[in-house]
Amino acid sequence: MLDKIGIAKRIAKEVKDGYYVNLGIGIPTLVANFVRDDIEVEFQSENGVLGMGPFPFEGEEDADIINAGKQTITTLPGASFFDSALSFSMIRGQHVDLTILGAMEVSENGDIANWKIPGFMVKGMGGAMDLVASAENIIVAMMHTNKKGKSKLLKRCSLPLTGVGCINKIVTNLAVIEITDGGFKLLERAPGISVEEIVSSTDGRLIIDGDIPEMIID
Amino acid sequence: MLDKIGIAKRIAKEVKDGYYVNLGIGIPTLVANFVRDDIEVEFQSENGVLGMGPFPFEGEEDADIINAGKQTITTLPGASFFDSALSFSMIRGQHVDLTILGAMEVSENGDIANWKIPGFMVKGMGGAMDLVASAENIIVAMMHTNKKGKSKLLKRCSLPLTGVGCINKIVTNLAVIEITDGGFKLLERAPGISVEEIVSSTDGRLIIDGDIPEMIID
Amino acid sequence: MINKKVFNVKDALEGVKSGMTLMVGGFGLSGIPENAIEQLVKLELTDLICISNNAGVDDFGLGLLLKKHQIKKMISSYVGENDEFERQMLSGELEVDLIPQGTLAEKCRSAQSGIPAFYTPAGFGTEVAEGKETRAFGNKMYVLEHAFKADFSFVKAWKGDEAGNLIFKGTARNFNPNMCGAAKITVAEVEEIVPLGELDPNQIHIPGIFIQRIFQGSNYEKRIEQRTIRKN
Amino acid sequence: MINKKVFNVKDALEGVKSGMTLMVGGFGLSGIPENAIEQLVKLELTDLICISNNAGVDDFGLGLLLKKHQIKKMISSYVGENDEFERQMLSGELEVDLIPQGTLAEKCRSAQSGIPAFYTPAGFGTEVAEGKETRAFGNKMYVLEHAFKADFSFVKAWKGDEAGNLIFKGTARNFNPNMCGAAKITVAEVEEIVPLGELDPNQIHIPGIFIQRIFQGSNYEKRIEQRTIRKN
Repeated sequence: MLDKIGIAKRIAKEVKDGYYVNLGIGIPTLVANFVRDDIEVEFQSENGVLGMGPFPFEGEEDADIINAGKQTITTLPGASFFDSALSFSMIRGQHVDLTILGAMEVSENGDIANWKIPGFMVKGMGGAMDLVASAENIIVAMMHTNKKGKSKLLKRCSLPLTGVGCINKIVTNLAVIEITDGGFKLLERAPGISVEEIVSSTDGRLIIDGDIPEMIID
Repeated sequence: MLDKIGIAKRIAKEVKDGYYVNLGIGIPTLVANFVRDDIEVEFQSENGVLGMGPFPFEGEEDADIINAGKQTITTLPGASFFDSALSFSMIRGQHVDLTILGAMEVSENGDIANWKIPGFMVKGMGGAMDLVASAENIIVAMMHTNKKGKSKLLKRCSLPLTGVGCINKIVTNLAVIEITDGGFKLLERAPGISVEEIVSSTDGRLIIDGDIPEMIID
Repeated sequence: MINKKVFNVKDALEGVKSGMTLMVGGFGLSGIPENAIEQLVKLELTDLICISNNAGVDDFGLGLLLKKHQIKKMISSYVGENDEFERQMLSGELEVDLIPQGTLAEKCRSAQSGIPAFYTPAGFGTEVAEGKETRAFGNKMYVLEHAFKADFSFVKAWKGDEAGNLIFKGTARNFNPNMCGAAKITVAEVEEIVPLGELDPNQIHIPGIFIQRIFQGSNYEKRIEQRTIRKN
Repeated sequence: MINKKVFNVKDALEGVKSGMTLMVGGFGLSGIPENAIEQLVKLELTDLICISNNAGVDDFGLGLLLKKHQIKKMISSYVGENDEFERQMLSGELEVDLIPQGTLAEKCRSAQSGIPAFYTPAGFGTEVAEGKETRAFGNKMYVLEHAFKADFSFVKAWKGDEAGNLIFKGTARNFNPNMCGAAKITVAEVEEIVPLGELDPNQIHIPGIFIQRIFQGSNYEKRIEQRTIRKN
């Protein structure tokens, strides 16, 4: 079974040379740490920066240079700042190659719910609805089941949706899954996890085609 | 009767302190020369400059600094350059206070035709349709009659329209006219021009209310 | 040059009244118009409708107005980080209209640009699109969204001049440029008003035509919400 | 940093084919992609559809393509200043679609921004609105306009870096930034490619994400269309 770091490491392998990538808050943010350093990738943050670098050293924090998680950041050579409208021109205009974000539920047809639990305080969708409605390549990073042990991979989402039919791939602590016309297609098992365990943790239709390899994570 | 310079001088009196002004090609361009120098005005050109100054001195022309008439220009302190989308944000968003442009015909309900004569080469509308559809304060600068002596102030325009119900005021070689709900309202006569001469040169409904003063031009 | 300079925040906020709709720049606490917000608190205006991506924290930013119950309705994309906000929202004292961040930015930009409405894919098939027109272009579905209408925009820039020209710094830019000219009156506060002609005309982010009033702010706290650092 | 640099105009135009729809930056002859246009002539491509505010003059700019009958259709706001253009248009050899300048700019910007359609007041009640949807918002009428779809955008900037970041100079900026990312592939030519990191991140007009290829152009003529001067 993977921990959050493991999920981030596995997703990092999906990041290809030349990609502009938008990372959501949580596990997705960790992905940046594990991208191969022999490829060129630029990270976009929807509050208005392209070419984000690592966190600043102490004393070098600048209140005017933050990411969408409101964290202080640095920029790399070739970075740029821009306004919110242009930032979402990048996102809606499909100039961002890969979007990685967390989810509370994903359905077998690629719907995602990640912004609202009725009856609880709703913080808002931020840029998530723009991202999922626009991006052509979206990977969800999440635990396979919720804290009560219930599957987060469902036939239909029960929570209010963030976007419809938009998710391409899911990486959980148990598996790598692709969304296909027929439903969730199991691509890889987490180290030490059996197909049966994945089946029993998945509520939506799971397609198991031939031998399912174990993930390779460095 | 006014010449083109006279029309420009009269229109210059309509330019008020604090106005952002867009000037069309032809007579409107001349208006800039006659604006009182004790008021502050900024000229916008739709190709992407605010704060235009006079033409450059010989040897100081810059191919990268032109106005919408493709003429080399200079800029004044406080000027700015911007892209075409933002330029028309200024225009469509009604941030420009006064638009002055030429016309081939104006109708008594404020329609304007100034871009196309069927059967002749059509050069295009440039920014004129955006300007007239958006501006709240538009003054037309033109001769009262065309080269054949026919009135350009009509009940209905005969040429393809540039915009509908948008013109506020017309300054011609003969008169200053306001567009009202009832039609053309005669405000001023050009020096030496009688009301009768204006009546005989105007085809649309002309409202003559009381004594019509002669224009005062410095 | 048309002079937009006013000499203090009091003059800058002349005419702001209870019940008005206000745009307020900033993302989180970055690039917020600190001086204008402080003055809104002082003026004790109430029933405000605020269009702002976030709602500040309990003791800073728009949280200062929330604490005094001055805001009737927030129009935002993300409103976490604020206990008093949560309390007022759950008790029904505060109306909240949550809209996608890109749609929020584009509704500002449309108001600035004289575009009454546009189509966006964001929110299609979700409760955000409920009651809104939807439509296919090509084989994708979109939602019709309308430009905002607001009385005042309060924005914060880094530098500006008397003509109202603005430049922003880093990600403190965010929604600020898109809110300029998007309300009837735009008030810009800047860290420094520089002499006319000092800003390169080629490098101005927002030309002065979008700004009605500009003033040099003071005592900027520029609080950092999530101070994250790496080890040496 | 994702490197967008190509080393010559030939590589920059790889994949451009006859019959394609091309966006071409510039206003009049100012800010036109001179090198790309010259290469399009050399490639002898035909049946091109060109989206460009103007059509050049007889012996410069897009006029060079017109002379060789390479353009099937022009989508522009103003096409005077070109005798060959006039001849081809009147003879029916050349299709011309005239649209208001602000609408042209916004159709580019919409393509760049993933906005499939928007409403504008420009052209309402005129033949430009014929066959288009119109609609009232408030008490004003608007026309529905769609984003452009294009295969290549050719833009000209002043300076750029290998990451594709661009800055423009003066009014040579015009349509160029709005066309970046508005086609499947955007090719930027610049007067100077500067070392990475030399451009201030705060002062970049167009971030490299909108650009697929950048090259340093050569032999810029930058012809002045109307040389107007004042007397000393």
